[in-house]
Amino acid sequence: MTHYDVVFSGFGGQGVLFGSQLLAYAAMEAGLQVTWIPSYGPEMRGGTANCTVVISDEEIGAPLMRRPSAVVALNYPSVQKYEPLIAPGGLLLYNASLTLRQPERTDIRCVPIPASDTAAELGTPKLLNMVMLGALLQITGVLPVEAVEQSLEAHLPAHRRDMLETNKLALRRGAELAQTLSVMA
Amino acid sequence: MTHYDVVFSGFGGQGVLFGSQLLAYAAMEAGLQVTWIPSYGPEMRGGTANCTVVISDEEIGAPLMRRPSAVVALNYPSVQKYEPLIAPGGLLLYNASLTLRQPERTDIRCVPIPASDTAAELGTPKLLNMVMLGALLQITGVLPVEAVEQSLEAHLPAHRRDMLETNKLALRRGAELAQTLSVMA
Amino acid sequence: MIAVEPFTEQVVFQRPRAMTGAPTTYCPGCMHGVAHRLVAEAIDELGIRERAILVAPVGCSVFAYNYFDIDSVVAAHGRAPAMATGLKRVQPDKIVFTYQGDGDLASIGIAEILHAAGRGENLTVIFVNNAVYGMTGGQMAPTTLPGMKTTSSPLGRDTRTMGHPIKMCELLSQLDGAAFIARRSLHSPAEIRKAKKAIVQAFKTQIEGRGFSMVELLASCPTNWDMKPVDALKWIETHMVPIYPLGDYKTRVES
Amino acid sequence: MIAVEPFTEQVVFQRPRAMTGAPTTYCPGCMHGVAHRLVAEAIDELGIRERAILVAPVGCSVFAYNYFDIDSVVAAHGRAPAMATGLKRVQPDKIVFTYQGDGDLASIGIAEILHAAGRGENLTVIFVNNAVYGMTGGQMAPTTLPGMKTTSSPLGRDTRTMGHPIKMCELLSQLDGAAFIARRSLHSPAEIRKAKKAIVQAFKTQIEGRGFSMVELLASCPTNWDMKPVDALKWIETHMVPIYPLGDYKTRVES
Amino acid sequence: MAKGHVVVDSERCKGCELCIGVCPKGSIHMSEGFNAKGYRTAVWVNPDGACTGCALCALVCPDTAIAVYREVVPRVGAANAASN
Amino acid sequence: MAKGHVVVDSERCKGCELCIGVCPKGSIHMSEGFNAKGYRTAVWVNPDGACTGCALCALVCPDTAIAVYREVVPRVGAANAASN
Amino acid sequence: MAKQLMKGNEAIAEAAIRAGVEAYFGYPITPQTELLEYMSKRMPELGRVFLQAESEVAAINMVYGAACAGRRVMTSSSSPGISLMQEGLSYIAASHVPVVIVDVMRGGPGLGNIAPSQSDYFQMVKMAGHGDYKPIVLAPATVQEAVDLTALAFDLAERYRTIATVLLDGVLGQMMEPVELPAMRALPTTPPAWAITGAAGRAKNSVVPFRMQADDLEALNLELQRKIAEIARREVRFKEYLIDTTSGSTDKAELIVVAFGTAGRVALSAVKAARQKGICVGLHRPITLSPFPDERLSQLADEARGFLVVEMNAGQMLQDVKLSVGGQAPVRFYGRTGGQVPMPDDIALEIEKLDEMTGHPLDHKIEGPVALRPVDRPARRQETSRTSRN
Amino acid sequence: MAKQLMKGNEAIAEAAIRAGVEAYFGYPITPQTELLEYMSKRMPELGRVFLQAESEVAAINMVYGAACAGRRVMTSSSSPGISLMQEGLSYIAASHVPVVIVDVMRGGPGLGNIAPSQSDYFQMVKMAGHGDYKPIVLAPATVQEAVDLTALAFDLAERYRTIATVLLDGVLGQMMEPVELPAMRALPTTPPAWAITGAAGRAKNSVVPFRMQADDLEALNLELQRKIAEIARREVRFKEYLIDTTSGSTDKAELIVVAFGTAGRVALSAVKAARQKGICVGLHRPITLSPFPDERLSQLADEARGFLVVEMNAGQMLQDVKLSVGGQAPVRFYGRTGGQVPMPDDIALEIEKLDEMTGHPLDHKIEGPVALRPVDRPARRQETSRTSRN
Ligand SMILES: Cc1ncc(C[n+]2csc(CCOP(=O)(O)OP(=O)(O)O)c2C)c(N)n1
Ligand SMILES: Cc1ncc(C[n+]2csc(CCOP(=O)(O)OP(=O)(O)O)c2C)c(N)n1
Ligand code: SF4
Ligand code: SF4
Ligand code: SF4
Ligand code: SF4
Ligand code: SF4
Ligand code: SF4
Ligand SMILES: [Mg+2]
Ligand SMILES: [Mg+2]
Repeated sequence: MTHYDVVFSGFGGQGVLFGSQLLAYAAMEAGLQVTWIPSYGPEMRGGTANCTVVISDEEIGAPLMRRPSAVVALNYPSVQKYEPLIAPGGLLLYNASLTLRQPERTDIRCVPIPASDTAAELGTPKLLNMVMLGALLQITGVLPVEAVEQSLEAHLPAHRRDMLETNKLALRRGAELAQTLSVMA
Repeated sequence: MTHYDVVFSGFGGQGVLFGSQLLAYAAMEAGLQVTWIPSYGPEMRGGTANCTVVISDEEIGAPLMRRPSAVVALNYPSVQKYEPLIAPGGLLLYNASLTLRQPERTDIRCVPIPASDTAAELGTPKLLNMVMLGALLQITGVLPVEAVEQSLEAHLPAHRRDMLETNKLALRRGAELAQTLSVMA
Repeated sequence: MIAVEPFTEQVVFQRPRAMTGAPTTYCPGCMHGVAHRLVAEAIDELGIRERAILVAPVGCSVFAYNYFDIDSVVAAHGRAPAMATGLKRVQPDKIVFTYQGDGDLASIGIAEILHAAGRGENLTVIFVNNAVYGMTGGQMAPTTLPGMKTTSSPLGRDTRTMGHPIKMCELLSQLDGAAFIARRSLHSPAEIRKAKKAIVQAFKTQIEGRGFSMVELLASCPTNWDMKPVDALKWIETHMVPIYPLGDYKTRVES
Repeated sequence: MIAVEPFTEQVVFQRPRAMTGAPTTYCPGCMHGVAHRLVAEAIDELGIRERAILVAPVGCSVFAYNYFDIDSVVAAHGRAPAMATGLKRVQPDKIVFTYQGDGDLASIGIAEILHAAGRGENLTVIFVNNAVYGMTGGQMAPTTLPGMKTTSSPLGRDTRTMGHPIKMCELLSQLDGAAFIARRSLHSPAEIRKAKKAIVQAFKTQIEGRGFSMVELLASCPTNWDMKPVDALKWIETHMVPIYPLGDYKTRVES
Repeated sequence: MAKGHVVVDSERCKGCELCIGVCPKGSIHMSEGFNAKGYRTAVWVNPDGACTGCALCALVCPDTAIAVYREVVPRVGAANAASN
Repeated sequence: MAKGHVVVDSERCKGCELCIGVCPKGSIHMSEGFNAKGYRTAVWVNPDGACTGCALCALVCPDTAIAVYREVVPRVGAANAASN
Repeated sequence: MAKQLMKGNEAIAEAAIRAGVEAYFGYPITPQTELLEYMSKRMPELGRVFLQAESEVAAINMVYGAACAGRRVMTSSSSPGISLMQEGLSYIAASHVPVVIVDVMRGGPGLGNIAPSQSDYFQMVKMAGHGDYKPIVLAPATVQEAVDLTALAFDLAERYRTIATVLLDGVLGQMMEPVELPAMRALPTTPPAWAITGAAGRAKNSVVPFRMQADDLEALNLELQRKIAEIARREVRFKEYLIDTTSGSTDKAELIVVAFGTAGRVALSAVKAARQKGICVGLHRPITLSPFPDERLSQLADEARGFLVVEMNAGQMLQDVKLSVGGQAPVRFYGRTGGQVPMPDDIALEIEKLDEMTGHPLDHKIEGPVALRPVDRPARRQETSRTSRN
Repeated sequence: MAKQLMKGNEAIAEAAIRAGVEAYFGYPITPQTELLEYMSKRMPELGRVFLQAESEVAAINMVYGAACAGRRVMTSSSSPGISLMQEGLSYIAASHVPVVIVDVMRGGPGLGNIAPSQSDYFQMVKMAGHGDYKPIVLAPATVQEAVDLTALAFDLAERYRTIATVLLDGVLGQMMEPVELPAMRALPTTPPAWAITGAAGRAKNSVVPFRMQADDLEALNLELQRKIAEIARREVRFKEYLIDTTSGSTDKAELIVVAFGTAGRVALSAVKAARQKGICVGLHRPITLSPFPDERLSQLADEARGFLVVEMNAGQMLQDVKLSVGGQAPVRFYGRTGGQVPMPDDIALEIEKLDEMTGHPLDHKIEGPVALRPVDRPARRQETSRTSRN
C-alpha cells in the first residue's frame, strides 16, 4: 500500500505552490489518489506558505495531519516550524543554503540540500523548488523523476515554456545532490 | 367568575378603536384583567377594523377567539362577517342605521341599535361608537355606564376634551336605547 | 356613397390595457394610483405590454403586481434594482422596470439603486417620492422635508440630527451609467401629463438600450400627511417642488 | 555667558506617537502604510490621540486596529460608517474616524457611507482607493478603471457590462450633510504632503463639529496590480489621477 | 365646445374629491349615500351639458374610476375615409 | 546644506525600494542579504555626506522603517535666546 | 404605581427607557413600528439617542458601535429585518459586547405578512448568523412580562456581555394590557473598562471580531461556549400551570403542553378547558428559550404520559422539546403558520387526541393528586411531528 | 474523460457550468473567491451571464430575479456573506423558485478568519432566515463529490423548485484533487410555465413572496412543508464505511462515527486507525444534511453501542443526530472551532474513549461478522455534548 504525505514550506515566492502541485500532478498521472492543500499566513505577499500533499492508492481520508511524515523546507523559518512536528522516522529535507542552524532531531532523517546555491549555479535562483523536489523524489522514491518531468511538460504555464529544460535540469540536479548527500549522511 | 369577550367591528374611521379601548380602560380601572387587540385589513385607510376585548377576573389566556360571545357591529359588512361566528347564546349588537338586512340567527340574541341615526340626532354623527358602547354596557352589564364615563374623562384625548359631555350623552343614549329595545325584543 | 353616421361617442379616457382593473388598496386620493395608470398608459402606447416586467417594491405599492396586467414579481424591501438586474441580464429583450417608494429606494435600497445606475443597467425605475414611509404608517424617509413632522420625527425633521433630504435625481445623475434621469410631479393635470411623457421617454431609453433610466414622481400620501387629498396635492406644489426641483437631470444620447 | 553647544542632531522624522510600531502585514510598497502614518501624524499634531477612535474596515487594513495606538474597533465589511455613527452618537466629544478601502466603502458599504454623509454625521472618513479588492486577491472594485484587468474582470473592465467607475467624492459632495470632501493621491512626496494637510483639515472639520468629512486617497496595490511599487506609484499618476481628479470637492464653512 | 360624457364607477370611487377639484365645469359632485366600501362617491351631474369631455377629472383620478367619452360630431366623408 | 542622518530599521523594511526612488541624493541602496522575513532591505550609504536629511525617503516609506535626523549647527547665542 | 393600559410595543419601549437604555437605533417594520415611534418621541425628550437608521443592516451596526462604547443600547425589528441583522449579530457575538434586540415576529417566509407568528425561533435560538454563538432569548406571554423581561434583557446582556433578545409576536406587540412599569433607573456613570472611549490615561482598547489564527479563534469560541454553559446553568426560566400541584383539586399533570409566548397563553385557556373535561394536563411555558429549560422538561418526561408542543410555526421549539424529552415520552405537535393564531378549542382538541393516544387511565377523573403509572417507553415512530390545520 | 487536478472551488464552478448554469451573481470572499473568479472568466466565454454584485445582499436578489425568469442561476459565498443573504433566501423560499447556493464555510463568528469551518450548519440546515422553510443541503467530502453534488443541486432545485445548497468548508474549497468532470449539458430551451418572461400570448405570471391573509400564507407554508416532506422521503443520501459489511474481515460496527464533509473524511482516517486497533467502529457520513438521514441513523441506533459526532463547530449537526438516535444510544461529541481542522489522531482517541465508555465486549477483536449484543438503554445524562480541545 502506498501512503505518502509531505509538506512543502517556504516564503511566498519561493515556488512552494508550483513545486508541490507538480508532485500532485505526477501522482495523479501515475494513477494514484492525491490531495494537495495550501495554507497561507495573514500576509498578502511575503510571509510563509505551505502546501501539504498526500499520495495514496486508496481513498484519502485526512488531507492534513498534525505530524507530517516528510517536510520540504525551503527556508529557515520552515525548518524551525516543522522540525519538531515531523513524525518519528520521518524526513526533513531542508534548503541548506538558507539555514542558519542544523536541525537537531535524531529520530528523523534530516537531509540538507544547498538548493538556493545550486539553483543559482544553474543561473536560475528561482528554481530552488525544483532542486528540492528532485531531491525529495530521489530520497523517497515516491515517484520516479521521469514522471515529474512529464508532468512538468504538461503543466508548466505557457509563458514559462522556455524554461522547461532548465526546470528539468534543476530537478535532476536535486536528485543527484540527494543521492550524493544521502550516501554521505 | 367574570369572563367576558367582545369584538368591536366596523369601517376604519367609525371609532372602533377608541370605543373598544374605552371599555378596556374601564375594565382595568375596575380592577379586572383585560386584553385589547386590534386587527386590520390590508388597506392603509378605509377597509374594516376590528378589536377584541377580553375582560376577566383571572389571568387571561387567549386574547382572541374563533367564536366571540358578543359582537358590536358598527356597519353592515361586520354584521355579515360576524353573524355566523358568534358563539351560541351570544350577542350581536348591530348598527341598525347602516344594516340592509336583519340578522337571521335565532340561537343568539340580535339587538338592533340605530346608532348612526341616534348620533346624528345628537349632532355628532361620529359618536355612533359611544351609542353602541352604551348599549353594550346596558345589555350585558359587564361594567356600569358610570365606570366608562370615568374612563372617558381620563382618556379622551386633550384636543377632544370639549366633546366630553357629548360623548357621555351618546353613551347614555345608547344605554337608554338598549333598554327600550331589549325590552321590546 | 356618403354615409351620415348616427350620433356616436368616442372614448377619450378609459383604463389602460396594461392594468388589470382590480380595485386598489390605496387610500382615497393616494397618488400611487395615478402613477400606476401613467406607467400602464406608457406601456400601452409603446406596445410593450407583452414583454414588460414589473418589479414591485415593499411599500404601499407592494400590491402593484396585482394592478398591472403584465408579468410581475415583488422584491425584498429596497432590492428591486438587484432583482430587476437579475431578470434583465438573463433576458435582455424584455422591458424590466422597478416601481419603488422613497423609503425603499432612497433608504434601505440606496446601494442597489446606485449600483444599478452605476453599472448602467438597462432598466427603468419609477420612483414615487411621497416624503414618508407610507405603508408602515408615515415614518420619516430620507426624502422627508426639513421640519416635517412624521411618526418617527414627532417634532419635525431636525436636519442637525436627522440630516437633510437626499435628492436622488441629483445623486444618480452623477453616475456615468445613468442615461435618463428626470423628476416630475403629480400635483396637477398639467404636471401629470408631463410625468407621463417622462415615463414614456424612460421606457424608450431602455427600449433603445441606452442604459439606466429613472423618473422620480413627487406624490402625496394624504393619510400620513394627515391632509385632504386636494390639500396634499397643493402641498406638493408649495412645499415639495421647491426642494425637489422638477426637470430633466440627465439625458445621455449615446448608449 | 555665551555657550557653544556640542554638535547635535535634531529629529526630522520618526514614527508618530499614535502608531504602535507593530510591523504591518501589508505587502512591500503598499500605500496603506503611508496612509496610516499620515493619519497618525494628523492625530499627533491635533493632540487628539486620547480621544480618537478608529473604526477599521474589512479589507487589507482590517489590521489597522493593531497599528494605531488609539482605541479601535473593526467593523463588518462596508459597515464602518454605521458603526462609527453608533460610537459617535453616544459620545459626541470623541473624534471618530473610519478607514475604508474602495470595495468596502464604494461597493458593499455604499449605503452606509451615503447615509452617514447625508445625515451629516460628525465623522471623518479616510478612504483608500486602490481600484481593486486588495485583501481578497485583486477583484474588480467599483473604482476599477475602464479596461483594467483584475481577477474578476480578466479581459478588463468592460464598461458596458460592468459599469463605469463610481466616483465617491463627486457623489458625496452632492449631499447637504457633507462638510469637507477632498481627493488626494499618495504617488509622490509632494502629493503625500498635500494628503496629510487634507487629513488634518478633515479632522478639524470634525473637531469643530461641522459635519461629515472625507479624504479619498489614491493608493497603490502593487501586489494585485502586479507592478513594482515604484511603477505602481507612477501608474497612479498616469492612470488614476486623470479619472479621479485631485482637489477639494466640498468645503462647507457653516455647520 | 365638444360635449362630454363621464361615467364614474361608483364601486371603484373612494371619494377623494380630486376630480371635483380639477373639473373646470363643476360637473362632478359628491354622492349623499355610501358605496359598499363606505365611501361617498363622485357623481357626474351635467344638467346643462357643460362637461366638455376634457378628461381632467379622469386624469387625476387615482382609482381609474372615471371613463370619459366625447360626442363625435358626424363628419361627412368619414365613412369614405375609413374605407380607403 | 544641512547634513542628514538616516536610520533604516532593517527588520521593518520590506525592500519596496520606494525610498530609493525618491532620494534626490542617491543615498539609499538595497542590501545584498536578506532580513528575517526574507527581504532585501534599504541601506543608507552616505560616504560623501550628500544626504541632506530632507526626509523624502521617510515620507514615502510605507513601513515607517526610516527615521531621519539632521545636524543642528550650533548657533552662537542659542543658549541665551533660550534663557530669555 | 398605578397600572397603565399599554400596547406591548410601547410598553417594551418604556421599559427599556426605564432600564436605562441610552441609545436606540432602528428601522420601521410592522408589527414592531410603535416601539420605534415611541422611542423617537421619548428618547430625545430625555436627552438620549434616537436614530432611525437607513436599514436594519445599518441599525445593527450602529448598535454594535454604541455597544462598543460601553453604552446600553438596543434595536427592535421584525422577522425580515432580523434576517438582515444576522451578519451584524454574529460580529457582536464575536466581540463580547452587550446588546438588546427585540424581535416582534410576523408571518413568513419572505415578505410573508404582518400577522403574528413564532417562526423566528430557529433564527433566534439556534443563531441564524454564521459561527457558533447563542444569544439569550426571552419570550414573554403578557405585556407585563414583556416589560419585566425587557429590563432583565439589559441586565443579562451586561452581566454576560452577550446578545439578549426579547422575542414576541405581533399579538403581544399590538395588544394592550394593564401593566405596572418599574421605576426609572439611573444611567450608569462610568463605562466598563473594556469600552472604546478613547485611550485617555490608559492603554488602548480594541474590539476585534476576528482572530486570524485558528487557535486564537478557537479560544474565542471556547470562551463563547463557556459563557453559554454558564448562562444555561444560571438563567433558565419558565412558568408552569396546573403541573405538579400539591394542593386543592387539581391533579398532577400527566400530559404536558409546552408552548411559549402567545401560543403559551392561548394554550393556557385550552389546558383549563381540558381540565374541566377531566384531562390531567398542565402547561409548561418556557420563558427563556435560550437557555432552554431542558433539564426541567427532561424531569417532567420521567413521569409524563406525553407532550404536546404548540407553536405558531411549523415545529421549531419542537426540536428542543424532543431533545429534552429524549425519547422518554411521545411528543406531538400542533402548529399554525402564516400568521394564524391557534385557537383554544383547537389546542383542546389536540390535548384530547394526545390523551387518547397515550392511553389515559380508565378512570381519568381522579379527585386528588395521585402517583402516576410508570410510563412505557413509546415506540419511536409515535413521536410524530406534524403541522395540522385542524 | 481524463482526470484533472482541480481546486474544489474551481471544480464546482466548472461543474455548475457543465450542469448548465446560465447566470452567476456573486461577491468575492475568501475562501470561496476562486469560484467567482473562475466564473468571471468562463461565463462570458460561453455567452452566459457573470456579474459581480455590489454585495451579497444584491447578489442573492439578482439570483432571485434571474430565477424568477426560469433560468438556471447560482451564487456562492462564505459564512458572513451567507448571513447577509438570509432575507433574500427566505424570499426565494416563499416564492418557490429554484436556486443553487454554494457556501464555502470559514471560521466564525463575526469576521472570524478564513480557515475552514462547518459552523454554518444551523444557518443552512435549520434555515437561518425568518419563516418556516428548509433548503436542500448537500455536503461533499471530496472534490469529486463536490462536482457531482453541484450537478445534483441544480437537478433537485429545479425538480422541487427550491433552494439547493452545496455546503463545504475551506479545506475542500482550496484543496486540489483529481476529478472527472461530467459532459457539458445542453441549456434548457424553453422556460418553465410559471416563469416571468413577459405575458406574451398567455395570462400574466406573478412571483409574489407574501400573502396578506393569514390563511393564504398558511396555505403557502403547508405547500412548503409538503415539499420538505417529499424531499425527506425521496432524497436522503449518505455514505457509510465499515458499517454492516457482510463480507471479508471487517466487523459490523458497534460504534458509529457521524461526520460530514471534511470532518467526515478526516474521521475516515481515524476510523481506519481504530479498526487497526481492533475497535469495531464505522463511519456514517451524511451527504444530504437536509434532508437529514434520520431514519438510517435511528436504524443504526437500534444496534449500535454508541455514536461519536465529529464536527468543525461547537456541536450543530449533533442535535440532528441526537434527534435521530432518540435516546437509544449515547451520543458523544468532538468538535473543533475557529478554523481548526480535527486531526485523525484526535478523533481516534475520542473513538477509544467512546469504546471504553460504552463498555466494549471483553473480546473485542472478533474475527468475522457477529450479531451485536442487545444494547441497554443508556442513562440520559450520558449523552453529553461537549466541545473538547484534546
Ligand atoms: C427588511 C424590511 N424592513 C422594513 C420593512 C417594513 N416596511 C415595509 S414598507 C416600508 C417603507 C415604505 O415606504 P416607501 O418605500 O416610501 O413606500 P410608500 O409606502 O411610501 O409608497 C417599510 C419600512 C420590510 N418590509 N422589510
Ligand atoms: C460580508 C463580506 N463579504 C465579503 C468579504 C470578503 N472581503 C474581505 S475584504 C474585501 C474587499 C476589500 O477590498 P477594499 O475594501 O478595496 O480594501 P483593500 O483590501 O483593497 O484595501 C472583501 C470582498 C467579507 N469579509 N465580508
Ligand atoms: S399610506 Fe399613503 S402612500 Fe400608502 S396608500 Fe395611503 S396615501 Fe398612499
Ligand atoms: S494586497 Fe494590495 S492593498 Fe493589500 S496589502 Fe498588498 S498591496 Fe496593499
Ligand atoms: S370631462 Fe372635464 S368637464 Fe367633464 S366632468 Fe371631467 S373634468 Fe369636468
Ligand atoms: S378622483 Fe376618482 S376616486 Fe376620487 S372622487 Fe373622483 S372618481 Fe372618486
Ligand atoms: S533624507 Fe533625503 S537625502 Fe537623505 S536619504 Fe532620505 S531622501 Fe535621501
Ligand atoms: S521605503 Fe521603507 S520599506 Fe521600502 S525599501 Fe525603503 S525603507 Fe524599506
Ligand atoms: Mg414613501
Ligand atoms: Mg481596495
